[in-house]
Amino acid sequence: MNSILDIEHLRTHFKTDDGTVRAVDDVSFQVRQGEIVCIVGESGSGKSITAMSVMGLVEGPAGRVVGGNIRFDGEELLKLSRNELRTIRGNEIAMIFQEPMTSLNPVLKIGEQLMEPLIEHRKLNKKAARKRAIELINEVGISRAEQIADSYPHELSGGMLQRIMIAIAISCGPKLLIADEPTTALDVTIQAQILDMLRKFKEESNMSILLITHDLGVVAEMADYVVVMYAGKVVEEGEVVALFENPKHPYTQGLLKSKPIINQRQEELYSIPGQVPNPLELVPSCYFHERCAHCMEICKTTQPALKEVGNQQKVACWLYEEATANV
Amino acid sequence: MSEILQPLLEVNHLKKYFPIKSGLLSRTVGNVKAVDDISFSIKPGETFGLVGESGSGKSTVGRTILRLTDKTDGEVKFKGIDLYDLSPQELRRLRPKMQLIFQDPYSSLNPRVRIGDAIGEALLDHGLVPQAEVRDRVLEVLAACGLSSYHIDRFPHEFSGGQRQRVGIARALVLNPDLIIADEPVSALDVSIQAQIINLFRKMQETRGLTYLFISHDLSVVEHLCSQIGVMYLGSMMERASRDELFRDPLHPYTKALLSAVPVPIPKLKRERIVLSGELPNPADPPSGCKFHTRCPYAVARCREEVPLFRNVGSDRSVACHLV
Amino acid sequence: MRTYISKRIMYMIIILFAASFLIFCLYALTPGDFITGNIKLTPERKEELREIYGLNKPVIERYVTWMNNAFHGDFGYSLSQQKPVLTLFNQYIWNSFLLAIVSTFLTWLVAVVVGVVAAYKQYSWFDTIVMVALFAAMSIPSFFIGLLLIKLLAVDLKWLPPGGMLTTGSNATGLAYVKEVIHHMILPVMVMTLLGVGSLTRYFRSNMIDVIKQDYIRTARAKGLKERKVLFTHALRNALLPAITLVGFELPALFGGSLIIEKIFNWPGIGQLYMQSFSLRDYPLLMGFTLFIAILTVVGTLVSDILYHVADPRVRL
Amino acid sequence: MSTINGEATKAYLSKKSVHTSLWRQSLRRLLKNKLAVFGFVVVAFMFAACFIGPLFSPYTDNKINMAFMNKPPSLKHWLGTDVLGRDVLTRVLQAGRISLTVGLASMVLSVFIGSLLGIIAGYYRGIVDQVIMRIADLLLTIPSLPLLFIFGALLSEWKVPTDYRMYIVMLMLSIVGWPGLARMVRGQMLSLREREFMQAAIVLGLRDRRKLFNHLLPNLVPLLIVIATLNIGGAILSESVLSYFGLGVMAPTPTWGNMIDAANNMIDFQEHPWLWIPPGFSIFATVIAINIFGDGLRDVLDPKQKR
Repeated sequence: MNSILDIEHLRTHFKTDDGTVRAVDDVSFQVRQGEIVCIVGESGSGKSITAMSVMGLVEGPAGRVVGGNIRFDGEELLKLSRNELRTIRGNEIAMIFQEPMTSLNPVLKIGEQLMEPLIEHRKLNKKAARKRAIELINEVGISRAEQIADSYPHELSGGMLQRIMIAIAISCGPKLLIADEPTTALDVTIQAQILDMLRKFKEESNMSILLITHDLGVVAEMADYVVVMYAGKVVEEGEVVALFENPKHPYTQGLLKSKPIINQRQEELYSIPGQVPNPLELVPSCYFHERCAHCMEICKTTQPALKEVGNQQKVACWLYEEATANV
Repeated sequence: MSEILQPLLEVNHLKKYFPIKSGLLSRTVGNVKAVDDISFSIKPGETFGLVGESGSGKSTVGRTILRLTDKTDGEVKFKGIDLYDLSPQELRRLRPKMQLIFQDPYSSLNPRVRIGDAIGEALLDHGLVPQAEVRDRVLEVLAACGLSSYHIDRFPHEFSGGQRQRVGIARALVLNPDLIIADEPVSALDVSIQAQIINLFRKMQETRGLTYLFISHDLSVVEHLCSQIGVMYLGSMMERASRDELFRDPLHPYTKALLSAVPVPIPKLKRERIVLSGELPNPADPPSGCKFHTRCPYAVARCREEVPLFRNVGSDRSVACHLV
Repeated sequence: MRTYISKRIMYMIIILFAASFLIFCLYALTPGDFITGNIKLTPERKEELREIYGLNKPVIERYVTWMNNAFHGDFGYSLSQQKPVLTLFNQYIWNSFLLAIVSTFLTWLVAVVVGVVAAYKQYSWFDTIVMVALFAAMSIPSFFIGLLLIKLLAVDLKWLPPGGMLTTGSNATGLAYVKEVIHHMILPVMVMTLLGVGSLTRYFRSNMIDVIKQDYIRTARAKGLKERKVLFTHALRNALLPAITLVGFELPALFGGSLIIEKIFNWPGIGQLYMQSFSLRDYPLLMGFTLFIAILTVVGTLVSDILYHVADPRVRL
Repeated sequence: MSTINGEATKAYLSKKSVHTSLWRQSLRRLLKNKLAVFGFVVVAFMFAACFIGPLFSPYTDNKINMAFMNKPPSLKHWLGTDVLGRDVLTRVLQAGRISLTVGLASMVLSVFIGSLLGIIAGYYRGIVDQVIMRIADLLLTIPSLPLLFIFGALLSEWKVPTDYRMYIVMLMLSIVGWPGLARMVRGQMLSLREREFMQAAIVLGLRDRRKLFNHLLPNLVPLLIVIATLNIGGAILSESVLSYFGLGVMAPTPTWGNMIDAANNMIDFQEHPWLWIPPGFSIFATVIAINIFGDGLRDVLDPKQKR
């Protein structure tokens, strides 16, 4: 499988009144064709900013991609002009967001919003675009498509709106779909529907999905490959089964252990102590060291690099550096 | 012994309708039945979990119990006292015994009040401890909730989400309540922080013998904490059972679907999944008969016409389904 | 929706009744009347005239009479001009209306364009300069800027006429007439626009800034739409929505402000008429004008509410 | 478990700067806004100049000096002299005292009435609320200029001594100003009541007095500060209009507004612009500075409120 998205040493910074936040700090990973890659992380881990950097939608002037490469289908996105990037956005790379309720324009009809990318990228005329829009509404499993096309977003439920968002996203047949917490705002029963649908579209069109989530359950259900982020850095990545069965990084281990699982009750949950470090006060170190049970002296002073530890699994942790050095 | 069996909280046929008003004289033309005839009781030391999706009315149940909104009908008994019979003054005096923990740790703390004052002010207002001792009591409860003594003079915006939730818990605990209603207390928190707070809830129950009404949409959290569980859908209770029974053998189709829809962090685990079709019906215009019939994979004609009774099945479990 | 409107209209009528009574009483309180000021009359003749015009009756009785007549479409008779109030209104109001409409149009045009661009370029030099200019426009006393412009542009530079609607003694007709009026209009319209543009532009700018941050703008960009389309189809529509409510407040404010502007520029409008009548204590006219603005205010509020509901698909009644 | 937690937390927080209240935070952010600071400096300068400046002027006695009538600005008289030979600069500063005092005092009064009634309406709701808000609606319906004209005419009729007129003008302006304020404060009170921390206060069983004074009012104060600041500018403008039309404070008490009255005289208007332009610019400079400062205040204290 060839890679469709190749991110190398991506760095995205935000300037605030109190200093610069390195929201995405030297992040590299790949998304291969037809694959679902999940980025997992807590709030502030930089997972959404990574996605926005790919889309070229980092909010300036405070935020800016300051370095690295983003290659999409062989093309370097960071070198494209704004207009060239725009023709890729919504066309070859599409995106859906966390809050379906606020992600659609409240004063435009559903149909109009669905037609826009078709007119913009597929150069359809209004009539053809509307016809296609109605087909798309049907494809995402909503009946009464004609009627829905003429309604406004507030008249639909969150689950329906997320389906519409998916319809907009797949309308131009993208090679890559970025889904940023697409089910976080939805109920579990609706979440199951949406995840099923994403999987279905992926199978049908062989597109790749970059799924961003904090929910390990969703990761286990969807992902082929997992990237774990913490404080702007990738701390671990690997094939989903390997990573869940044999997590290497203490953070990944803690995350997996601290999640209560249905029908697997424990007396006390494992919990990672402390909290995410203040992004303005990061010094060269493993950013997890304050919360880590295996913290060593080197962790407090030097940043570990992401290294392969076999079976396509990579981890950024001094524990394994030493292990490999000793072998 | 008989005292132990006496429930701490009894909710009988509780109803809360939000009127839909219209017309020149604001006549009520319909109702959103947010809570529609709910009954359950909680024994001292027990944790009762109320589960449901958005719009199920679970939060309204909590608020109606605490008289944060008025009930439409039914009764709420706390230690045998009907809360709706109390005068505002009597209710105020009883309040320290029933506390609420909010979902959003950001908006439930006044941004202009120091943490120490936020925790201690109710002690003062109820005259629970002499003024001189308030600070000591606050320090004590801060320590118990995993916060430090120097936090006492800080303002809420100086804390992270998890810490604020600890403050919210400390604010409730300092009053030595008997009952704590926790309304989605961990859903706004990150996974690694969630576990910390869940453990704190557990620890507090063990050391202080608290009784919880734990409202949540997250079945895995509820399973972890609660001994009794009620499942709500569109304002009605669909099933109530002990934790072990409910998770081992869910009876109501909705409970089954809910359980099977929760993603489990074990990749390639093949489970039998019931994916519900359709959306939540409009609560202002709920389906006839069984409210769940529009999405139920097993629905029969009878479900459309007849409202199923919430009836006992087995020793201590009830379910509202014609097919059980 | 219909019941909502009828409810609002009922409340509106009650408020108007109360307002008209209050205004009537206030004018009744105002010292002197039209007859007092006329030194040519003997005291006996004054009493006689008061008797004729009913000025010596108790306030309540006079109010009831006035209201009764008003219901029949008779808003009284101007004592100084010896014409019915409505006739006078009809004669003067269109001149005021002309100023109001033109300056409203200009205000909105400038506000939308400048507001959108400033919001899009938030924190840029352009934005900062615009902001300071807007503050300046909001901080000038209307009569002072009027006087200053007359002094500069009319008296010193002689580019524009200092006041009036037509050159004294002019009997231009047709296109020449129109040209002359436009020439005279420039200064008052300039001042009225300047006065209104500050707050409206700031309002647009902050609306736009809010809207640009919304999720659906991000969606529109993620769809790969052209920036112009994102701004004008997606953002501007949402930013205009809350501003629609302002339309209703604009007219009463402009007519209220016409008192000052028309006086300074000697514009033969209804505000000027009011100012003359005030010194003459011509109560029927004063009452008529004040009530006119009160009605405009109340109706304006209602209209803006309705407009808001019509324009925003989210708000339903 | 909790000890590890506590330690980690401590390590995290001890690095942060000393805890600050929202007030101090706001002040810090305000000081970063250069435009707002500039506005404040100008306002402070205007106040200082008007209240202290005349003490350094050799012409404070307002002696009529026929030898120096209507002289244009010169080194001796920076802004020239008026028809009675009085120094215009000194007059402008003395007028500023009155205008600023009227602006400040009528702001205090209308903010006091408006916020008191708004708080009462928003806190007690029900009948009290209905009555107050209906009165406010009524007053908002009546256009303010005619109302002020009537009051002005009454003042002249009752032969109010000029010294006292100033106080009555303040009162008039606050009568016209309070309904809008009351409405805004009430709205804010109602939305504060719905905030979750107020629900928490109910559950905790706090006393009404504590809810009002410790929870609601501290959150209302930022809005009041912003309103009050911006209101001074509005009041100065209103006073100037009234005085210009001879219905506010009248000569011989000078205010910026009635000094511009000189422009009503065709000769002064055309030939002696130094008589009426300086007071006009004083109003402009003061009001714009207040507006800029007030806007900066709003940015830091009440970011959600706009317009």
